[in-house]
Amino acid sequence: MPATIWRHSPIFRPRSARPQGTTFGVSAFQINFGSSAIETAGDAPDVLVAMNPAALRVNVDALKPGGLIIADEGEFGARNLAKAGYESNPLEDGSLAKWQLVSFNISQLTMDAVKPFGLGNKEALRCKNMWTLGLALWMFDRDRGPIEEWLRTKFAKAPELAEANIAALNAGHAYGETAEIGGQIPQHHIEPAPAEPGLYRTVTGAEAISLGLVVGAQLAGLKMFFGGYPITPASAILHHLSRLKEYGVTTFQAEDEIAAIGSAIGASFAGSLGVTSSSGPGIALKAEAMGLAIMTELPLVIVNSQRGGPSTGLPTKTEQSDLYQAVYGRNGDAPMPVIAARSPADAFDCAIEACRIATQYMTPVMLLTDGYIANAAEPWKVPDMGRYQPFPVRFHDEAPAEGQPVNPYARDEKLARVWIKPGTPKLTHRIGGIEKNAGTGHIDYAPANHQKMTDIRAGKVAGVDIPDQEVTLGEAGGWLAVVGWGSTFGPIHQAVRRARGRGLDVSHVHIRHIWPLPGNLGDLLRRYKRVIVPEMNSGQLKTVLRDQYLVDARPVTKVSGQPFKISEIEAAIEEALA
Amino acid sequence: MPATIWRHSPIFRPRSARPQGTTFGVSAFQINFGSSAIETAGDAPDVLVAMNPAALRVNVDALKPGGLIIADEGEFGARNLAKAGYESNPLEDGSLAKWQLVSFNISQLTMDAVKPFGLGNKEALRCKNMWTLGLALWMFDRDRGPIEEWLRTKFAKAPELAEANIAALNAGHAYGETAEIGGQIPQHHIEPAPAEPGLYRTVTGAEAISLGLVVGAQLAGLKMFFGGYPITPASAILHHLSRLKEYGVTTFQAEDEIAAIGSAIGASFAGSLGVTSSSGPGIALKAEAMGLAIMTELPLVIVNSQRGGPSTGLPTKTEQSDLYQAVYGRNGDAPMPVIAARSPADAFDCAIEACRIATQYMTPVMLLTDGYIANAAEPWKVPDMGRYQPFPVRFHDEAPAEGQPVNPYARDEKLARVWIKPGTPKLTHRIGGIEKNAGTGHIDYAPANHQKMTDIRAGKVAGVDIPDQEVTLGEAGGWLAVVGWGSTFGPIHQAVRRARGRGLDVSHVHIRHIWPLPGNLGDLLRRYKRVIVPEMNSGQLKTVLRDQYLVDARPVTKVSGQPFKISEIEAAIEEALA
Amino acid sequence: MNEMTKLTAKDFATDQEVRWCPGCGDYAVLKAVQRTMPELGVRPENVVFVSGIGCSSRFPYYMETYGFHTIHGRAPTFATGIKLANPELDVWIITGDGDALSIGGNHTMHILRRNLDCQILLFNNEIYGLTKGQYSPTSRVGTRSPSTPFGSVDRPASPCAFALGSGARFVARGIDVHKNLPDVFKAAHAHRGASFVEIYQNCIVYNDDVFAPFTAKENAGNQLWLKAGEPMLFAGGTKGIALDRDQLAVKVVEVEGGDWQTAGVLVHDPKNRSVAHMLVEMPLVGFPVALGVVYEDPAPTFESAVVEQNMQASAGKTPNLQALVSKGQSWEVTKEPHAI
Amino acid sequence: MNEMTKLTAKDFATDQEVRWCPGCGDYAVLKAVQRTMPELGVRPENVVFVSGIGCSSRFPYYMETYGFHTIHGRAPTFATGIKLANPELDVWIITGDGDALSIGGNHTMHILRRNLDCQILLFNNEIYGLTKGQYSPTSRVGTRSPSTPFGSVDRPASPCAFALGSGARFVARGIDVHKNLPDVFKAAHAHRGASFVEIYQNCIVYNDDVFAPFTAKENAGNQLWLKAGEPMLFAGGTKGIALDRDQLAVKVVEVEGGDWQTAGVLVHDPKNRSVAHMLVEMPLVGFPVALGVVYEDPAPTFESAVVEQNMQASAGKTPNLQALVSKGQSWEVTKEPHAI
Ligand SMILES: Cc1ncc(C[n+]2csc(CCOP(=O)(O)OP(=O)(O)O)c2C)c(N)n1
Ligand SMILES: Cc1ncc(C[n+]2csc(CCOP(=O)(O)OP(=O)(O)O)c2C)c(N)n1
Ligand code: SF4
Ligand code: SF4
Ligand SMILES: [Mg+2]
Ligand SMILES: [Mg+2]
Repeated sequence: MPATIWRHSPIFRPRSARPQGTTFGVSAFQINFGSSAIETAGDAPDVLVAMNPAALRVNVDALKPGGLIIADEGEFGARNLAKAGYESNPLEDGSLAKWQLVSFNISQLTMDAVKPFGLGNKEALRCKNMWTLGLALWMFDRDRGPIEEWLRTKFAKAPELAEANIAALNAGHAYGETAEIGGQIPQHHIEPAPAEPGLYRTVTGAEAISLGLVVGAQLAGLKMFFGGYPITPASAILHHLSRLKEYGVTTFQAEDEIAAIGSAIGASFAGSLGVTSSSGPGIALKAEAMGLAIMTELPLVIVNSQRGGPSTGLPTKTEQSDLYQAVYGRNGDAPMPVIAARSPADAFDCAIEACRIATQYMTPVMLLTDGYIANAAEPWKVPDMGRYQPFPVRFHDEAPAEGQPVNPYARDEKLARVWIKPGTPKLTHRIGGIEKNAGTGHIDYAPANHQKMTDIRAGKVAGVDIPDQEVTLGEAGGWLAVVGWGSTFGPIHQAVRRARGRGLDVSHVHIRHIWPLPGNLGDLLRRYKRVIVPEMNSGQLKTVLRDQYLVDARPVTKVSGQPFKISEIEAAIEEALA
Repeated sequence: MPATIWRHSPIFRPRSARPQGTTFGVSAFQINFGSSAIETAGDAPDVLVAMNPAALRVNVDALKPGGLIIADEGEFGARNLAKAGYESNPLEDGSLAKWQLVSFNISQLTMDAVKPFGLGNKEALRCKNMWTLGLALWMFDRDRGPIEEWLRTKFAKAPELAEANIAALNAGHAYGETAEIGGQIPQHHIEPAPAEPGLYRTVTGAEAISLGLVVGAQLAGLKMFFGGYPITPASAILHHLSRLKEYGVTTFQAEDEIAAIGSAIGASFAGSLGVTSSSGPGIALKAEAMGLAIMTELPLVIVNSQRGGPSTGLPTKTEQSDLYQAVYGRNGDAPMPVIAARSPADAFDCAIEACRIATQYMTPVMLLTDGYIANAAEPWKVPDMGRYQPFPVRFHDEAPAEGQPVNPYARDEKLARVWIKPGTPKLTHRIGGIEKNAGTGHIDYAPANHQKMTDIRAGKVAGVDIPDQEVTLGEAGGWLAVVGWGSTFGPIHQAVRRARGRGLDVSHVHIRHIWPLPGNLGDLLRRYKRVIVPEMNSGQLKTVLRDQYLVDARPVTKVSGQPFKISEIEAAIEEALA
Repeated sequence: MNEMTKLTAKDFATDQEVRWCPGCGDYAVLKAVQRTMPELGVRPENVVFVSGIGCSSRFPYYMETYGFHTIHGRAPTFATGIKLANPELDVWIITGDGDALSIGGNHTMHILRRNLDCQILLFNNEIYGLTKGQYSPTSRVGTRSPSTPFGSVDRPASPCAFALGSGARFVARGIDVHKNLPDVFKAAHAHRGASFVEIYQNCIVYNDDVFAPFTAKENAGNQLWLKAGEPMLFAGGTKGIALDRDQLAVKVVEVEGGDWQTAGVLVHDPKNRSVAHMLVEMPLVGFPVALGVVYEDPAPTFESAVVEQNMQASAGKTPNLQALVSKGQSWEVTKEPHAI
Repeated sequence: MNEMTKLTAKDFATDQEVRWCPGCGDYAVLKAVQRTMPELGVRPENVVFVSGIGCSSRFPYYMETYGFHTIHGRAPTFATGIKLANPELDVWIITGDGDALSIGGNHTMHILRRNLDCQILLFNNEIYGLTKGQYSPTSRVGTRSPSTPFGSVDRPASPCAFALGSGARFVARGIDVHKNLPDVFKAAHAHRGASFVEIYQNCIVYNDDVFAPFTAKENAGNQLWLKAGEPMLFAGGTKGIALDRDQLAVKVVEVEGGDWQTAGVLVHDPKNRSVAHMLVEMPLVGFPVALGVVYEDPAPTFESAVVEQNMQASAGKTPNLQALVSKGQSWEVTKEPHAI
């Protein structure tokens, strides 16, 4: 059976600038800044630094799909392009779509950084490598100290050169931090397992979500309205969607997150599929309006690209610590379906699923993704759109019988209320955030009505039709289940696979539907002697599982802004089995 | 052993307007609108409607402390006051402090309401009773239908009189709803048990919290800064505190809830005790800023006067459905202590406790109360301030040794960081919402540091010194524990008492500290065969208990905007024991 | 209600009990809006009333149109989504001084800046009615309220000055009980873009008669009703607004025998921004209150620009989901890869 | 740093690495502030820099004073709490066009309306720098950005017009790299109340040279530096701003041989609101950009009014906790009540 490959953050050993006699750690691969060639420990590389078109041309095919290209756009002028045999600029013509591309004018940025040191042009430009190294060190959370030391030693005789190089190093690092660059590098990488034959392309999570939302709206037969406000790492969805106007997509960059969700709910009221997206701090701001969407029972998709928290936290780092917020983070009893994507490719289907639930159940739905998924790229088998079932929305447009009230809170057997589009004659009605009468939707404070509506809201969400939980790898029972969700899929899967390879009785259960949970999940989990739940948070899904099923789900937590290493999960498995 | 008295919402049978042959239910007491006299089923009454000063004078002493006076201020002119023998206006001179007072110009409001019907002045004023009844029906959630019917029958010969009376009835009802009046009436009433000898006064929850906050700040040796934005039922705290300037209290009505908490955090940064307060929707808006207070580890008290939700919900009704939001409702791993008051009097001590924890642990603290507690009044034994231990704050003011950095994140043994007041020489430093270095507080994205800080933040809150859980009534073990929190204390206590009176093995465990939970709580709960958790929500504390202790705590829920009836808890006890 | 019937005010009234205090100015505004509707030639089903929270924000419940009673301060955001999703709808925003200028100031600013085609009716009673009488951002200095028992100390915002500063292209004022109110609404409706209307509304319970200095019968002379192309006269034509062209400030002048020209009374030009600034900033004392359409200077509307761009960007492109998901460089995998 | 030492710019610089892109205008502003500080006679420990989120909002980390890097758009709220808690502190707010005018517009409005004594430095680069270049509320129509690939369609906000409409009593403008910037800061600091300073700041990465039409060396003639009591001259004194007193609009006039009086050039009176409105609303094309102190007309400050009221309300009252908790009518319970 083909395996997935997992690779943790690389350690850089820039060849031309390699501190003699220093080792920073065991390197998964190296970047040689001298020639832009890449050596790896035998596998296709993850990152290519292209200091000019020629270097790109020579090396790019060795880069694995979804890998990262860092290009110095300052060197991609007409002459250099021609010299390298490019007819059009590959940084602009889309021919690098298979990979992730970040390009800056590294030459210029370096020149600016070293200006104070009064170097000649040529000497100044030599500092480019250090600028790029600085950026890379930022991306991979490495310390600049040893490099600085080494530069000081190397240029002991020309301290201004040392300082210029250090300035460039620092500038590159600062650039990454200030411009909130990061996460674009697949910090771990999962190949599709098994890679079925077919047409493949690369996709980032943000792109996959955008595509899934467009497809979801189309399957529902609706126009889509996206209200967003930029925030790392969620902005990419706004960017992608703003280019897809021909699919009936309207994007709106609002003045803040509250306006973003408000406009999306307004659009849903008007008959479009409202969508909004943000990350932790912005999602927090949307909580009040989510309550309104729950109360007025309007469809809405809320995408949360999680990042390190609390507060501003670590904007460029990945984390899964908004699950509490997703499931519990609103005033009042305010249930809402929650789905989590496990990878860039999976995000496509999750987005469609979110659209389906939102429109079929007249409810807001939260889709959880994270910084890693949003930015990482992976090969994706292009889906056959003919195989996706449409779920067309039928707006209610029948006028009530003479003298009968309009009942916007009339429901179908799934408990979804009718959706009436403004503009429809004889169905004028008013809705709002105050408790509503179960039929007319008028304000109704009556105790029995509030109880009834509370129960309906909870019942509707609890009754969402989601597939039963399958065992992702292993048996439906036994000694140990490792339960995961979201982007920890890769390391958990690999660790379980390895443990099973060593004959251990351990299975992997990956949960996509966080709320409601799959109907059979409790029974399934009770069939294991032990259950551990690795999460990149302090144990949030664990709370939901223990509450719902009273199973002794034990947390395995990591809150460092870094994904789990396979070895960490393996250690947890060993411990749980001990 | 003296008992507490519990009384559920009364049913009105206005004597002068009593529908012949109709019964609305068993009445705990009646209000006679004809004479303003009150008959009750043998006990002191809860409500007095004083249509004029004379009626007030004659009847007020029969009203129980904390009872509600509804007065027609239009009739409290100089002449009427003199006639009744009042030297100053009792509605204004504070002499009714023992009770709750709401007064409107009922005469005027009634006249306005019936104007369209062209009645004479005298006839119009006769509709006052109906106006007041309408208000009362609003307050107690009673249906106006039967009264309307009865009025139509009674005035069959003079339909304009019927309509005028109905208009007055509706106007009074509308007034209650529009002006968000409600909850002021003790919907259930708990006498101090046993009422120790001593000096007593009446106190509402809002008042008790205000006093507790003032005392708390004084015990900490700090000035208090209160940033608030009006919202029902939280506004009363802002109102109370705005009169207490001589206690070093600055109140600030901000432009919204975010500005309210922002200003409070700013004030804490500057060395005051920052306090903010709101209800569900406003608390939701504060979530992002709470994260900042957690990250910057500044003291802050957040009072949440819960009301019916979700969304705008039922602003004037009581509910306990913001517990999830309090414990879990923020992005990132963002732990925060949570305390819940059980009654108006208890709210005083809870507020002091919140101030203590906030200042001693450098953390935001949420204090949960609810619409009932905030508005209801109860007799309160005036505390002896000499018996409250001060917990003075010591600001850090020692300059670091030459060349050493300022370490605003240096900690004491409780893990509380130092608090440095701007204005202190040689300790200038910068803090913010991005992950901080464990010592200097500088921005620090390093994985190990983030893990460390996450652990510290969690550990600090988990380590807050709170008393062990006591059994409120009954034994530390046995068949059944009824676990409650907040304002359900009364009905649960009574129900358990009654059940024990019938020989049932059931105990009452009332939890004040919701997060962290008392250290011994898990062990205690495991000593019962069964645990039920009655809550005015869909089962939120239950989630925390099951997660933390894996005990099979069963929810007993009521989400109608109404408090539990004793009989409902009794039924749940019977069921759990069956 | 078929297409042919001429609608009346009644057709725009719901059967819901109106729940304001008797004597509240909101009633008069409601009646004025209901009376105006039939004259606008709109169908109830194409009209949406969107509000925030406050006494005034209950308004949509009483209009037999589509209605959305949203959350405090955010009505403009919902309105923006509604209008962008369906630009055919006739969108009215109902808001209060607290709703629009305290918690909602930012959204008010941005809807005006973007110039979304809608009518914004701001019920200014200089108080928080619903929450029982706290002072608001428009309350005058010294206002005693439950939250300011010793009087408020912060200087009030001027709704119309704020609207102008935010880029509004239509700014008007009215009075709850004044007969001109429907005319103001008609002008607001006729204007394409965001029409900002401040309505002085009496809160009989918490701020009674705060506008009496110009709304009381005996003070009606303090109302300056502006009409495009007409002189700025008030007090029955005995006074007018002229310009001190040196100080660049407006001043009150006496008008003798109707000869306003001699008195130098300004002729109202709603397009003149400078005068608009001065008119809305006139102090309460010594000056009349400018009413009617103070400023109007149309500009392209937001939703039309969005629609236009959506169309242009879509022009010539055929939506094709299969093509969409297949976009970018792709490659074929033909056989099962080697197992690792 | 003892009380006697004369401080220098260096004393206000931290040892933190400055993390802006090389060439970013933020560096120049930082230097200007650090250079200004010693001249203000303030002690570092009495100064607090408060910021929101954005590239510019990193500013506090580089100032050796107290600093609070808060959350996006809310800096004014924290500043308000800080200043009310300790009015002795010298509070500076650092914010960006997105921070102050997009998410934070409401707080910007209210701090100006209340007139809290502080300095607000708004770094306007007409773009969201930190989040990689999306257009902002001050971006011009047609701005292509990651979120507006076909160009933005919403009309930009004018920071200074917004400030005036919000009730600001001090409005000034500066340019990141211009030598006059410290003077603008000094004027802002000298003003008691909320001083609003818009700084044109070049974002070299996402919006390079957007201000070049008046900041580039060859275009310096488009800068109109205002000085109280001096004529509004620019382009080396060859042009001036005069008033079309009929249209009530400003116009550009040629000045021959320095005779500005004849040309009718206005003398700058920072107290004239009408002119201030016109100056900040001058279109980009055909007019210079008004710089320096555009408007200044002091009014009582919020924190001083609060302090004053707190004192008055406390006057003659002795805080006594026992009395406080005993307040209101009370009664004695002397014996254990009967048991029920
Ligand atoms: C988030 C939130 N904060 C606060 C409130 C409470 N609230 C409701 S309306 C209101 C102010 C109402 O004032 P205004 O907008 O002037 O309307 P009015 O009642 O005077 O018509 C407030 C503070 C709320 N409902 N939601
Ligand atoms: C609640 C929240 N929403 C969004 C963001 C993301 N964000 C950070 S800064 C910023 C805008 C920055 O623009 P500006 O204020 O103009 O500052 P600049 O970077 O240009 O200096 C945004 C959208 C955030 N940090 N928090
Ligand atoms: S409180 Fe005031 S604004 Fe509200 S309904 Fe009553 S009178 Fe009208
Ligand atoms: S992105 Fe722009 S504003 Fe931000 S640091 Fe770089 S140049 Fe400056
Ligand atoms: Mg109001
Ligand atoms: Mg900017």
